[in-house]
Order: sequence, then C-alpha cells, then structure tokens
Amino acid sequence: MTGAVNGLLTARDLTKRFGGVVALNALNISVRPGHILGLIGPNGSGKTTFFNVVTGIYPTSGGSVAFAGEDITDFSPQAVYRAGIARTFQRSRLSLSLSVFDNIMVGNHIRLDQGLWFNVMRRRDFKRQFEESFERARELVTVFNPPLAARMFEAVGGFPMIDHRRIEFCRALISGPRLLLLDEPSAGMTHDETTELMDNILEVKERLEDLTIIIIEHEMGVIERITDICVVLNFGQKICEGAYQDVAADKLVQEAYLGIQ
Amino acid sequence: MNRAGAVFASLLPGVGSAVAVTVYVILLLAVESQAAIAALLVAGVIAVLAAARFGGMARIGKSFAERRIAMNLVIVVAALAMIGFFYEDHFVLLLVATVIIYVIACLGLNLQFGYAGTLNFAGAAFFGVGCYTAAVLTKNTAMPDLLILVVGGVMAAVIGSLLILPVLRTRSHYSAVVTIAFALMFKIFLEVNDTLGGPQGLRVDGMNVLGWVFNDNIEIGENFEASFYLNYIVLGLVILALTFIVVRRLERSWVGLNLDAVRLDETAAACFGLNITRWKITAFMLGNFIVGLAGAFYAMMIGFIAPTNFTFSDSLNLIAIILLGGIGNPWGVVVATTVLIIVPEKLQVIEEYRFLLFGALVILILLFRPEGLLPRPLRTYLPGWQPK
Amino acid sequence: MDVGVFGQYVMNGLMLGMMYALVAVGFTLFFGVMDIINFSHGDVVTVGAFTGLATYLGLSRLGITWAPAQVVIVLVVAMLCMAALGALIAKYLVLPLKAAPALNTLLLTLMLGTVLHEAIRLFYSRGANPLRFPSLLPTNAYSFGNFTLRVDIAMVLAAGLVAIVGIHLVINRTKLGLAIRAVAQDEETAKTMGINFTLIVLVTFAISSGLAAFAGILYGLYYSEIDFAMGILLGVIGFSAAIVGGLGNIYGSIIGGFLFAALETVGAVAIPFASAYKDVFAFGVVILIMAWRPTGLIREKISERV
Amino acid sequence: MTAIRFRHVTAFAAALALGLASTAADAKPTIKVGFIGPLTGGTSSNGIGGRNSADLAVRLRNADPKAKYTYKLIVLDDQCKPNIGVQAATKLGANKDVIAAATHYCSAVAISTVDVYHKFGLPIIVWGAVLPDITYGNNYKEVHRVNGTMINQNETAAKFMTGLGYKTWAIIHDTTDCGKGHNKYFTKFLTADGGKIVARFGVTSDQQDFTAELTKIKSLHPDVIYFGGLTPIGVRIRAQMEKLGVKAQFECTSGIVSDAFIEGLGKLAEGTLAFREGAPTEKLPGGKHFLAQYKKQGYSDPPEAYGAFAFTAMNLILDTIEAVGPNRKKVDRALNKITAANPVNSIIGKVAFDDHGQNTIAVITKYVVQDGKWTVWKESDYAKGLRKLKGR
Repeated sequence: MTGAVNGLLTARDLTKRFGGVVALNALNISVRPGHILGLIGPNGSGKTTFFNVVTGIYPTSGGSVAFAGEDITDFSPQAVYRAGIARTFQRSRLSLSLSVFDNIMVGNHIRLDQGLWFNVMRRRDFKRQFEESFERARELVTVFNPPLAARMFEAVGGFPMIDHRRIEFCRALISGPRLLLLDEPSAGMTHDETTELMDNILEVKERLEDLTIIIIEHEMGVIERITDICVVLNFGQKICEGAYQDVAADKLVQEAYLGIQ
Repeated sequence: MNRAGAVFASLLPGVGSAVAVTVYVILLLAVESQAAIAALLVAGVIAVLAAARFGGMARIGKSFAERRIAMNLVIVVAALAMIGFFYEDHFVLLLVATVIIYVIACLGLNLQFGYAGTLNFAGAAFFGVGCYTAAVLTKNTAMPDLLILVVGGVMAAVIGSLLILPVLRTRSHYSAVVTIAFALMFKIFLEVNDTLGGPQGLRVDGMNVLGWVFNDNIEIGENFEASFYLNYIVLGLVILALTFIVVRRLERSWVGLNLDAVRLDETAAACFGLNITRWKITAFMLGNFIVGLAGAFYAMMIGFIAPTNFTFSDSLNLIAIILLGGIGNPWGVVVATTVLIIVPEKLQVIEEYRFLLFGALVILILLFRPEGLLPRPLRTYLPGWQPK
Repeated sequence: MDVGVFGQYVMNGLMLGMMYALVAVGFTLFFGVMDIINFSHGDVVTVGAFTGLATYLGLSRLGITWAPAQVVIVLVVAMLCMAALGALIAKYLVLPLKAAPALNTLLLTLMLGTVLHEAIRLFYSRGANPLRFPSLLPTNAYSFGNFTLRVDIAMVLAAGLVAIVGIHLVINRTKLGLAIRAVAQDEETAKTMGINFTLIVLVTFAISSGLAAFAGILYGLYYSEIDFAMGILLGVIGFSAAIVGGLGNIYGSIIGGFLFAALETVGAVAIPFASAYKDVFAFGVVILIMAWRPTGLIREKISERV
Repeated sequence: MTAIRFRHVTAFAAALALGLASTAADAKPTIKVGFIGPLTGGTSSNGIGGRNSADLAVRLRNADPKAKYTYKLIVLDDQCKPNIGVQAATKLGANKDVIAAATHYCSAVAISTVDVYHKFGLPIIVWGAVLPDITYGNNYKEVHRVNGTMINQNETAAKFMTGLGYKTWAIIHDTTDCGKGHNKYFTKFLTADGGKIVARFGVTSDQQDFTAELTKIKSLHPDVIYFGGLTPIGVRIRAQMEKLGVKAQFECTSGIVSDAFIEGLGKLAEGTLAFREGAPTEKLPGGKHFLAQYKKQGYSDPPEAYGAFAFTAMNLILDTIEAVGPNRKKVDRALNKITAANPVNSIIGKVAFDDHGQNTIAVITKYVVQDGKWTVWKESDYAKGLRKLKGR
C-alpha cells in the first residue's frame, strides 16, 4: 500500500453491490502521478464498474475514493470531471450525428463559456473563443491522425472505428485532465489498429509528462507494452498487483484467466 | 470570371429560387379553382423533386450560405411582395398571419424536442396558456399589449415549470405521459372552470400599440384601404425574425452543442461535466416561453378563444409540423407549417380530411424518412467561417 | 351519505375501473414484449366498438334478433377483427421501427390513433355523430333503497372481471403466456430458447387488441352510446393507469386501472358541483405520482450498460 | 435552374386555365351567400336540416328566371363549437365575395361570432340559436334573427309544468352561455310560479358520464329533471337516468327537439317534454308549400324543427339582394328597414325586426315524445289522459 500515500487516485475498501451481487469488494487501488496503470481481469471482474463508481455514475456501497488529496467519493459525474478526471467508454459513446469538432468540444465543456447571454448576444467574443477552441482541437487531433484534422466538420458516423477511438481520446484529453481512464480502447479493432492506437497514447504521454492513465485491457500485448504497473481483478477483488511480468507469472492470475484449479 | 461575375453567379440560384417560390406562393394563394390549385401543387412537388434531382437544391443552398446578408434581404423583400400583393384580402392575410404564429410556436417546441430531446405533448396547452393570459389581461387590466405578449410567454414558462420535476425525473415514455396528462388536464380544466369562460370561451380585444388600433383597416387617403390583418402580419414578422435569430444563434453556440449532447447521450454528457438538469430546464422553459408568446399574439389577433382550440390533437399537429419539416431544422419548420396550414385551406377537397392526412403523412415520414423534408444539417457555428 | 348512494358510487367506480384495467393491460403487454407504447390502443377500442355496432346492424338485417346470439356474435366478430388489426399494426408499423428511437414508435402509434378515429368520423355512416349502441342485455333492475342494480350492468361488470382473470391466467398459466413472459424478460435469451419472437409479438398485439374490442363493446353496452372520439380519453387513461401501475406489470396495470377509477369517483363525490373536475383531479394525481415514483408505483427494473 | 424555369411554365399554365374558367361563366353574375350550422357532431341533424332548407331557398331562386343573379351557397360547419364557429364566421366575413349569410343553430356559437360579423360588416340572419343576448346583448346592426328567444319558452315551460302539479326540480344545464341562459330564465319563472329547485348541476358540453350527478339527484327524489342544453347530452342523461333507476319526469328545451334525440334513445324517449317557439312546421302559413318543395328536392334528411326558419332567413337575404344589389352595406340597411311598420311575409308568417334585429315570435309549442314522434301536447294521448307522465 505504499502507493496509497502519494497516489494521485486512491480507492480505499471501495465496494459496490447491485442487489445481491457484489461487483466491487473492498477494493484498494492507488496510482502514482504520471504512471500508466493497467487494470486487467476476466469479464465481469468489476473493471468497468470501478470506472463507473469513480466517475460517479454509480453511487458507492462502501469505501472511499480520493483524488489528488481530495475526497471525491460519490461526487457527481460533473464534479469528478471538474476535479480533473476524464474517461473513454467501452462501447465508444460518441454522438455519430454530430461533427468531429462537436464531439471533441463536449469534452472541452469546462473551458467554454456557458452563459446564454454570451452565446446568443456576444457573438464576437464567442467567435474568439470558438477559434481558440478550434486551434486547440486541431492540434490535439493532429497528434493522433493529421488527415482527421482536415475533416473536423464532418459527421463522426462516417469515420472508421479507429478514428472513433481517436476522437474519443481527444474528447477526453481536450480539457487537459490529470487522470485519464481508458476503458478497453482496443475493443473491436484489428491488431494493427490497436498497435497504432497505442503508439498514439504513448506519443501523447510523452508530450504530457504528468498525465496519469488507468487503462482497462484484454490485450496482454498492450498491457505489457505501455503499463508501468498492473492491477488484476477477479470477482471485484484485487488478486494481484505489480509490474506486468510478475503479474503474468502469478499463479492466482493464471487461475483467474485459465480457470486452473 | 471577374469578381462581379462570381458574385452574380453565386447569387443567381438563391435569388432565382426566392423569386420562383414567391411567385408560386402568390399564385397558390390567389387561385380559386380547385383544379388549378391541384395542378399548382403537383407542379410544385415535381419542381422540387426535379431541383433536388439535378442538384438545384445544392446550388440554392450554397448561394444562401455564401450570400447570407443578401439572401436575408431577398427573403424580406419576397415576404413584403407577397403581403403587398394581397394587401386588401382579409382571408389570405389571415392565413399568412396564422402561418407566422404557428412557425413561432413550433420554433419553441423545436427547441425542446429537436435540440434537448424533450418531447412536449402539451404544445397546444402552453399555447393556450398564452391565449388565456392575453384574454384575461386585456379584459381586466390596462397593461400595454406588447407587454402582455411577454407576460403570456412568462405565464406559459411558469406553468410549464410545474412539470419540470416530473419531466426531469422521468425518461422517454414516462415523461411523455407527464405532458400528455397535462395536455388533457388543461383542456378539461378550461371546460369545467367557469371563471375562465368554461366551454363558452372568452373574447379577446384586438391589439393596440401606442394608440395604433390593430383591428382597424389601414386607410390612406380616400381610395386606399388595406386589411387590418396587415398590422398583425408586420408585428408577427418582427417577432418571428427575433425568435428565429435567437433560436438560430442558440443552436450555433455551445448551448446548442450542450443540448445536442444531452439529447444524444445523457451519461456521456454528464461524464464531461454537462449539467443535464440545467440544459433540459433551459430548453423547456425557453421553448414554453416562445410558445406562450405566440399564443398570446394569436388570441389577440383571432379575437376569441375556447377550450376546443387547445385539444390533444392540436398538440399532435404541432409535433407533426416539426417532424415533417425535419427535427431541429428551423427552416424545416417554416416550410412544414406553410404546407400543413395553407394546403388544406386552399384545397377545400381535402380540408375535411386534413387530420387523417396529417396522421398518414407523419406515419409515412416515420417509416421512410424519419429525418423529415429538410434534414437538419451539421452545426456551422459561424456561417461562412473557414479554418485558416 | 347513506349506504344505497355509497353502493351506487362503488358500482360506478368498479364499472369504470374495469374498463380502464382492460385497456391498461393491453398497454402493459405491448410494453412487456416490445418495450414500446402503442398509443393507437385507445382508438382500437373505438374501432372495436364500431365494428360491434356494424355487426349488430348486419345481424338485424339478417333477421337474427335473439339477443344472446347477438351479444355473442357481436363480441366474437369485433374481437377477431381487432385481433387481426392489432397483428397488422404490429407487423407493418411497429416491428419495422424496432431499431428506431422509442419516441418514433410513440409518435407513429399516436398518429395511427388519429388516422383510426378520423377514418371512423369520415367514412362510417354518420360517424361524426354519437351513435346509439343497442342494449343487448336484459334491462330489468332491482332497487334497494337508493341503490339500483341493473342486470345488464351486473353482467357487463362480471364479463369484464372474467376477461381480466382470463388474460391473467393466459399470461401466467399457459405455454403461450410463458413465451410472452420470456420475451418480455429478455428478447435475446428467448430467441436462443427457440421462441419465435415475431410470432409472439404478433400474438401479443392480437390478444391486447382483442381485449380492446371487448372493452369497447362493454363501453357501448354501459353508456348505450359510442362516438369516434371515445377512445382518445379512454386510451390515455388506460395508459396512465398502466404507467402508474408500472409498465410491463400486469398486476400493476389492473391496480392502476381501478385506482384511477377510484380517484375519479372520489373526485366526483368530493366536488359534486362540477364532477367533471374528476378528470383534472385524476390527471393531476398521475403527474404527482410520476414525480414521486418516476417509473410507476410498482418499479420497473432499469438497467443501463455504460 | 431547370426547376425554376419549370415552375414558371406551370405557373403561367395555371394562370391561363384560371382565366379560361372565369370567362366560361354564364350571363347572370354569380353572387355568394353563406350558411353556417352544425353539420357534424351531436346536433348535426338540426344543422343538416337547416343547411338543406337554406339550400332549398337558393335552388328555388336559381330556378326562377326572373332572378337577377345566380346564387352560390357557401356552406360551413361550426360543429356547435364556439371557436370553430368563430373560424367559420371569420372565413365568411373575410371573404369579400360573400354578401350575407344565415348562421348558427347553437347559441354558444352564435353569441361568440356576432363580434366577427360586426368586425367584417357582414349582415347575417340567425336561423336557430335562441339565446336572447345574441340580438339583445349588443347593438350590432349586422345581426338579425328570425326565430324567437329562449325567454318565452322557459316562461311557458314553468307555467305548464307547475300547472301539471309538479313540485320539485333538479336542474342540469351545460355551462355554455346557452345552458346558463336556460338555467337563468327557467329558474326565474319557476320560482315565480312556486316550483322548488332541489339541485343544480352545470356540466360541460361533451361530458360522457353523468352517474355522479344523477346518483346525487336520485338521493334527493325530485319530481322533474329539467335539462337546459342540446341533444347529445340530453340523450346521455336520459339513458343514464334509466341505468341508475332515477324515476323523475324528464323536461327539456327547444335544444333537443330533433329526430336525433329520439333515434338516440329509442323507447326511452317516450314521455319526454320539450318547448319550442313557433308553430310546428306543417301548421305554419307556408309550411305545406315548404315541406312539399323540400320533399321534391329529395334531400335525404328531414328539415327538422328549425328548417323553416333557415329557409326564411335565406329567402329574406335573397329577396334583399335582388332588391338592393350585391353589396353588404346596402343589404344590411335594407334588412334593418324590415320593421313592425313594414313587415314582410314569409312561410313562418310576418317577419318584423325590432331595433335589435330580433323578429318577434309569440307562440310557443309544447311537445311530448309519443311513440317515437315529437307530438304537439294538445293532440297527444298524455293531454287526453290516455297516457301518464312520470309521477302523475
């Protein structure tokens, strides 16, 4: 539990029950600033639930979550976002009928002036803000996929899966969060696409030194390549924590995955 | 090609189409013989289809986008030409005025349904709130009529706010029943409530702005007399223009984006800090305000209101208009309203069957073209803006 | 108020409640199998009633005047026709929109309702006027003080209750009911269990619409008058009842139906000078309940995958 | 651009067709006159009867070679709903080609449309609505009425019923101005004649279920239930009285004197009382002639109680137009000249408008339903004592 002391995000005895089912069972997770933490475990082991509890979509049934020294247990999703935590979703939740720019701007919410008066009457100031935001978005997109930057005002629906992921990353990153939660980014993508995507992530990580990432993944290759540390869940409990090699070697983990008794 | 030539080329489709549409509408309104009207309608449909087929629509749209100011002027001129042509024909002008008012109301509902995704089945009821406010205030107070319009809107918003809690707490079907229940409740309430005229309804005095009496024909000299409906049309156009600008700017701003985000995926929106409640309330209140304002104006123009003006099926028709026009597209609202109000009035043959046809029409749209006649285009925050 | 009057009110309340429940059950079945709201249901009630009337007129033409026979035939014909109509609606209007947003189906069925009752208004002879519905049941009455029990009303009431119990048995005791409940529970699993989803949907729509016809004819027998608009309010009240009870829950909708009727009757007794306020009262309560229990009194499970 | 050129072409084509159509008109100039009444809904049988009668007047006129103009009757439906009526009235008023109109059976509608006629200066003659205020509630020169008001019928009703020895009443009236009017006047005269009112209910004009009201009434055991309103509710109340075993005499106003009431109730209609101003059509001076002509035209529906009035109203309009020409102002002035000083003859006898444009009809006819027919009281088995009203 050494990490817990100076962890950016620290979950203590985090518990979540759905009726009788225990999805998270007194879970202790902590991630150091600037680290990439891989969250792995078989289906239904509570990985996504962990994200949903942290981001305030589900209320906790017990335990606490601390972020940068502040207790954010049962914060509303909005508050969690404002605290500096952004996420992506397993089934990418983009609005396909909206443009790339629109989708990214949703993530930029915190920087945009929301006043009715500002938006309707002060169109000059709005124009300025709009242009700033556009530049920002374009830079970010260029990091992931330069051609995409030229098609900012096309509907997302027309783009391939991998671009959806990229746009989702941009949406999560545009607000400059301190912690990024990635929920199975490789889902529904070919091996090459996945590799490409991971390059992107690492690239971003290089640019933003102190960005902390928690990533849920099934692709062990991915985990091995990009994570500093892994946490393995099973039945909502942490069964192992450590660098990938050690974790992969762990007996419990193999059992959890392969079901060896 | 030189500069002027280019300008001309880009203006031509827009102006041309505007002229054509104006002439067409004037003819449609002027013609009496049913055969001629039917012919006109068929011709119109064919023309539009042809235009779409040969990319005419695209060109027209392009020139509207490129030459915004010019085009807005053209539209104003066209409207004036139309009105001028019928300056003394009460009935046609009444039709035009009605269209204007319904467009305003539908713009309000569009804000709720098209952007925030809150389907309001009590549109006619909130329209009615505006009407009754106007009726009561004109009768019992000396409040200036322009202020009454605003108060009508405010009342609609206030009464609407009674529904906010249930509407916010419930999801799709359930929130639908809230507004439906309200729509029915409102009508029945008016019928049984004697102080508001009961089934008999109420008289409403015509407008009077700074001593200018709207219900008197406009007489200039001895031999020129224009229908009093012109007064209402002019004021109506002003209100419409304002509403349209506000709604348009809202859509083309972060607010519009937020509303879309809320409509399309509440959970995701919440995870990026959007305050779902705030935006739903904003849209609901603002929408009802606009609807109520339109109602107050309508009441003062038509001069008499009764509960049967505000039935559930009237609310459905408002929704039909939005759906037909293309959810979320203000221009769609304009087109759909014009079609759904003027065609049955002119083509007496179908007037009796209008509700039946509305219903069938909407069903077909939902089955085969859910995006409506004029699908809503992607958001352009600043028309004509190009990334450097 | 003396016992007789009280009894009379209870009687009126039961009568209404039974009709509402019959309609509400339909709504709840639709929602169960398809997660949709079929708002044309109320107008199917109307069409059913008019079909019944037409059948009656036909029978009189044929010279069949023996009341019991008339009742049975009228009921059977109307119910079969509406069952067919329901299946058609499901096949050609509801199922095609399965993928679309729920509100589209809601709108479509609402408009379908308009089409149905407008069609009656325009194409049924004198359909724009209230039409007299024949009293096919014995009309002799027994009075106890201020309480009058009419045989026909008693029969109507009984019939309604039988129908409700019947549908309940079908859903809970038969193979078909099992299949319907399976689909309601989880479409995918049901399919894997080899249940023909489309068929079940059609059957469910047929059953509900048949019930609607039944309700329509009871309405006619009770008020001895029907008109093209009768289904609108009936439908909305039925829907509200189903919602209040919690969509997708048969008991809920039955309770909801009687609750709604109770509200109206209480409203009528409480404010007799304007008993029409009873509907205002009832709908007001519905809105309040929605605010208090956003998914109905008997909660419907909401699971959202994120 | 193809589209636009195409539109122009069709536009001109349409315009052309139009021109041809108009030149193809016959020698006599065509004049438009209007009719408004309830053509759909519970009171439609009266509306259609009135429509046919007005149409009859126009047909006869067009068949008459001496007529200066050909007349076109614009028929609109007010559904007996005030706002629909106002819309219809606005349509007629706004249409400059319409010179005058015979309008409205339902008082609720008529009272709310008079402003419109005044606003547009369209002269009209009411043919069926009985609320006094339609003529007496304003000073509009455009508004006239050939049939009588509800005052006299309620006076007669009260006197007659108390005369039969009834003591206690329950009043149900619809809450439109029409129902309220009946309530007001009947109460006034009844209390004067010593009758006692034990209960009073205002109901909306499309209420379906009256069990609550009737259950209440039942526990009060009145001798008579007086209903001030129109056919559709009358039918429902009578039917539900039976279901709840309410044993009281059912008494109504002119608003239910229609075949629809009897059709709607069948046997239950038997013994219902109603009062209407004016003699029964066949007893009118020109009644026989009117009914004969009506029959000859082969209309599918009967003229109903107010057909003769509608015919008279339309005839007056046509006469006036023939006399002074197709001009609203002139026609109106001419109509207002028809006073007690110089009355005109019509099938309903002499017509003379007072300074409010109200024609005076003294005689009130008492009706009772006997064997599925509206029978004049004097000639009924009830008067002869062969049959008994409830509680007598």
